[in-house]
Amino acid sequence: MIHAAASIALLIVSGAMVAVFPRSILAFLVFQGSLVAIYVARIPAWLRALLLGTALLVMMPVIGAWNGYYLEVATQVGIFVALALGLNIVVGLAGLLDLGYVAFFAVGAYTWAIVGSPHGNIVFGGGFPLSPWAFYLFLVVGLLVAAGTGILLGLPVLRLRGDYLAIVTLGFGEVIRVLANNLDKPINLTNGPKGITPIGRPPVPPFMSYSEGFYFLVLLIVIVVILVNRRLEDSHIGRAWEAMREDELAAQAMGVPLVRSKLLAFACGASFAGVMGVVFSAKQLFINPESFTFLESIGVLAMVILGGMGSIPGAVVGATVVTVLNLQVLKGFSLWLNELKNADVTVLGYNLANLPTQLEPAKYERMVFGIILVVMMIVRPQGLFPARRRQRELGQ
Amino acid sequence: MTGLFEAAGVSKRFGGLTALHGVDYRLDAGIASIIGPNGAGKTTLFNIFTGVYPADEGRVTFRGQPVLGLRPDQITALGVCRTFQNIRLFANMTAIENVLVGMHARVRVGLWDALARTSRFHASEQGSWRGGLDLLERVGLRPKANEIARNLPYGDQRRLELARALGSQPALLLLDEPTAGMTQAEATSLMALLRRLVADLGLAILLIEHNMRVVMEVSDRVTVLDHGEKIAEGVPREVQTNPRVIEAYLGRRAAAPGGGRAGA
Amino acid sequence: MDLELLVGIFPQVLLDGILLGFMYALIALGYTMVYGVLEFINFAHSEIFIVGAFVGVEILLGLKSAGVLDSVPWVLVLLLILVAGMLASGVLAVSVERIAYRPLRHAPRLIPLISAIGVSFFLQDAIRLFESIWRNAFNLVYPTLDVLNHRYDLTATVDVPLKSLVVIVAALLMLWGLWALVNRTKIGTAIRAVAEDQAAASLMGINVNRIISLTFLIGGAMGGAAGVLFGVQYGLINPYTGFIPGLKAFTAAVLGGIGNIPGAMVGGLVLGLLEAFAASYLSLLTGGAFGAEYKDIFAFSALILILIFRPKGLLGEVVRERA
Amino acid sequence: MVVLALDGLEVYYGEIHALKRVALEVQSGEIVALLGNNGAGKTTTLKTISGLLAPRQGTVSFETRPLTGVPPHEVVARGIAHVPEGRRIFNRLTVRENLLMGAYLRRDAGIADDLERVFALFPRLQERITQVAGTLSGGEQQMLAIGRALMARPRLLLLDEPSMGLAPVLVEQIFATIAEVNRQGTTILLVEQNAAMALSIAHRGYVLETGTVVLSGTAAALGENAEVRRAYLGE
Repeated sequence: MIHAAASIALLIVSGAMVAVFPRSILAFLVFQGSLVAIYVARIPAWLRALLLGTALLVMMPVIGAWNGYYLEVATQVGIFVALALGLNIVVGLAGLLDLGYVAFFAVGAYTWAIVGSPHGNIVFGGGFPLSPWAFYLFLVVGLLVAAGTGILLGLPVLRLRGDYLAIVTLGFGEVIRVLANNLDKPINLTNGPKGITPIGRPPVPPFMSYSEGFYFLVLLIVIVVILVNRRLEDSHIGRAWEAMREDELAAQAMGVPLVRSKLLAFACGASFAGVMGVVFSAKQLFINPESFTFLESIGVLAMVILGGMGSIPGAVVGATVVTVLNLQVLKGFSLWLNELKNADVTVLGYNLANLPTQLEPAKYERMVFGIILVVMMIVRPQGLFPARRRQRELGQ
Repeated sequence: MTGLFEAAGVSKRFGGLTALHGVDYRLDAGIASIIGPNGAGKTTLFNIFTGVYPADEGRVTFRGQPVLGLRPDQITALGVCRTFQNIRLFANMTAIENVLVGMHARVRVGLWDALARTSRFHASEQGSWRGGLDLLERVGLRPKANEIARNLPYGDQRRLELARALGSQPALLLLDEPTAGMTQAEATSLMALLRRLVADLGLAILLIEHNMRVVMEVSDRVTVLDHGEKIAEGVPREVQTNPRVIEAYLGRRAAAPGGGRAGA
Repeated sequence: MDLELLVGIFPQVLLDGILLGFMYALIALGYTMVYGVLEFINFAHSEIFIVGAFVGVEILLGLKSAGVLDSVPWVLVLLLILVAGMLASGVLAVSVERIAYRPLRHAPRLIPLISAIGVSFFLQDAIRLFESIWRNAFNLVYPTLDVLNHRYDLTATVDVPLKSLVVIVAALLMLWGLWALVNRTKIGTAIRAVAEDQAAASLMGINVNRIISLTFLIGGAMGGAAGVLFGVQYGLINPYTGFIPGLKAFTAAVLGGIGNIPGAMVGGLVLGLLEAFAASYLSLLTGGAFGAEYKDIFAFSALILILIFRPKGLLGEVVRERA
Repeated sequence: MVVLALDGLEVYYGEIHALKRVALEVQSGEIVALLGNNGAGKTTTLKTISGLLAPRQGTVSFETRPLTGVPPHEVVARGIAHVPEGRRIFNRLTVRENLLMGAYLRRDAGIADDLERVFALFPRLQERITQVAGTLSGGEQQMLAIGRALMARPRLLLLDEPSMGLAPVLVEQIFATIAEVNRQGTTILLVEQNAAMALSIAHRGYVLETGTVVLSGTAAALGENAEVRRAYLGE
């Protein structure tokens, strides 16, 4: 009862905070935090669904109308949640360490970028960009292309043992990036480092802005992805993955076809990334190889690890925390530091204006990731929300 | 007529080491044992029978169908399942989940059923859970269905591994040192369970075992391997008195009537 | 296609490939030593390697600004930066193991690997932060030692600079020394014993933690030496430079058979040659359609192919696995 | 004289309570057998003595000095050698290298003599001195494991399941050698599944059940105990 009241109060207060201070990053962080708090609070399932539904379906768009940047953040969080959930299948459930996951995201993104922009004319002749409506079809195409890429890569490499697989997938991620960077000749498929723009946006319902449209689209995809994750996890397929993760030889001896099960995990993970790639390219209007570096792969991995490997709520929270950290905390800290510099503030006799621009916190994303990864591994390797064993009993 | 399980001329080398040299084997029904010192090639033979290693030479058939070249999961699907010398449970899964994984080869629903939660899927899951709990009941672990395998006592782990292997509904069960680490009393009760399984389910069982008392009591037939070669085969009494077996393996004392156990 | 040109550049490309190969081999030793003992990919080795390069460049820049760089004999300078680089990288490697890996010794395999990735990222930005404060720049250029750039003519068209010879000789010496240490000494036998079974080794009276620290020290020092030589050879470094050579060197170690010292050399040479030839010939052979940038793709494709056909690498032993 | 004394040992594996108030003593020159089924705590007891496991409570003392919390490599230096379960020889090292690792801490000149002593006990090892240990047969590996431990010139030898996986014919040989090693002056604490064999060479024994000592006495008395006969000797 106390929890229920506290949850409702928390949501109202944090919502009000954002309403009163629409430019305060802190207020928005509190709002985001309250969603996590509601998720873990000991309240009835219907109340949780109601509160989260209200927050995500009603409050968030309203907040977005006040400050578009927050809607942007929420959409980015959604994209990374879907990516983290995809990688969670591969790493968390099936135990295959994929260090090149962002490659599938890139494949999806380029799939739509090429046909959804005038660049398609260079590749295929005339007729491009395709009608914006084709975007919705290409969500499926992106899924299939990414899944196919996953299977193509998986077929030769999934026989390798764990840490070799990690390095090979890392190499594959680099290969995809190198290809994206260099496939402007002999045929100009990717336009090289210059990237592709403008990429077509999908039509949205007339009463919505583009950013609202993307927000709801991403939310919808995230819900589907969570559903798929849960249904796979709680089935013979999920059990086979877990068994493989525990002991490959024993799993195989019990009748689990290793390569096929691994391929399935790989393809599932890849397909989520592919779909989100399509969304990402349409949302950004512009993509180039810089969006698909090793750092991004590790970023998504950090989300899964931080949340707890194999745990769906973990992946959601991990993705939220890391994205918010990158988009808001580090950037916010940089902005704040800049304001101090411009105001000629001195700390311990040191004039901050003398601080080299190279020391902007936003440039030290890797350091923050690095510390998070190491500290998490040592202090809490199971993550913030570790996967709980399902206790289940079936009547005779 | 072809037997249930037949091997002919099976050879295996590891680098320069010959682990198996032209071994023939045949099993039709009941409980058979393979004995021999460590390094004689017993576990290697199991690994070849279950597809873990490829053989260098020879052929192996199950119900007349060639087995060599198949993957372990395919062989399990045919109806041959095994346990391991050093228990290999899925340590962080519950007892019932371990058994459910054992039933994987018998699940007839696919990805789509799982995603769409079709009625076929629900029926299949229910059937699996019921069957899994029955198997746990059979080995006496029903009350521990939801315990994490890693936390079970040693003897329970051995029995859980047996239940997991039974999950694939095998016609032939290969057990690698099932009584290792058990006291004589525990071993005797496990053998009674195996006898019941043969009677109830019509299974054939092939054991690798070091406990001579168990072997001699429970086996219909005993095969002795030494240095990768079969040196004797027959009913327990014949093998026990075979001079070559006494020389290479049993020793005078163990071969004497009511002789002691060998090893663990 | 110009056949004469293709043949003409062959010796030079071969030389470049060998040079690159030895560079990879030296870095690969760090991966191979640690993997051999702990079965663990020390992902941060690429940064441990580049720290050696930074220590080298800092000393050279320091000597230069003190105006003594040209008055000290080049052999001494080279020895100084090599030793300093080895020391720094070795100590760094030992500290990294102590802080970020040792607490995870008994965790599942993925856990320390992820920690290592974290260390790698942390070190990249830590170097950047340090150099940004210290020099207000993190892209540094090795001051040239003129003697090292002296070129010896091998034939009319092929010449070799002294610095390349230094790299090759140093690499061969270190590879031999390490091989002898591991295979011919008591401490080396202890390293191999720990590699095989830590608990059993401790029952022999071997201090396992000390042996593991020693392994990181040696591997790190080799990496530091490689870093210094890398700087001397190629000149330009930044905190992120180490990543790709590190990755390639790991690839080389796996190609040769990880855990195996001659394997690191063979793998390094194979990869170095493959890359050198891909870089020079690919563009020529395809009429410019595919450029030298594709050499990385060759490296990783080679890795995948070799692992498929020889999962233990070229010189890797096939260890009998007990089921 | 008591050389080894355990008192009130409490050992946990994670949450599993493996040893409960275990107390036992080994006198100089004895062979003491530890009997019990798997999971009873026999191996755990040996691992706690040699420092591979740390007790949560209780003490271990060796030759009147406390041994609790001493790491394994220092336990060896104190004069205790442990032949672990499953032999754990170094498969990729040669027989000679294995034996020399046994003498890792020694700096004295007697190493060559001790090699000869091991070869006198196990002539087979001398024949295979340059062979890689992984290629030895099971029996030879057990000989190597015991020989390797003797190279430390221990005053107390801990033996864990020396008969495991060996042919009955070899088990007799190995046990004869163990008795011989004891006659030459090494005190032995022996863990063994094969209770009949163990009691045949031991002076005294302890029976462990689920982490607790439930019985102790001379080998002869234990061999006649009805409970021991039923559970461990299979009668």
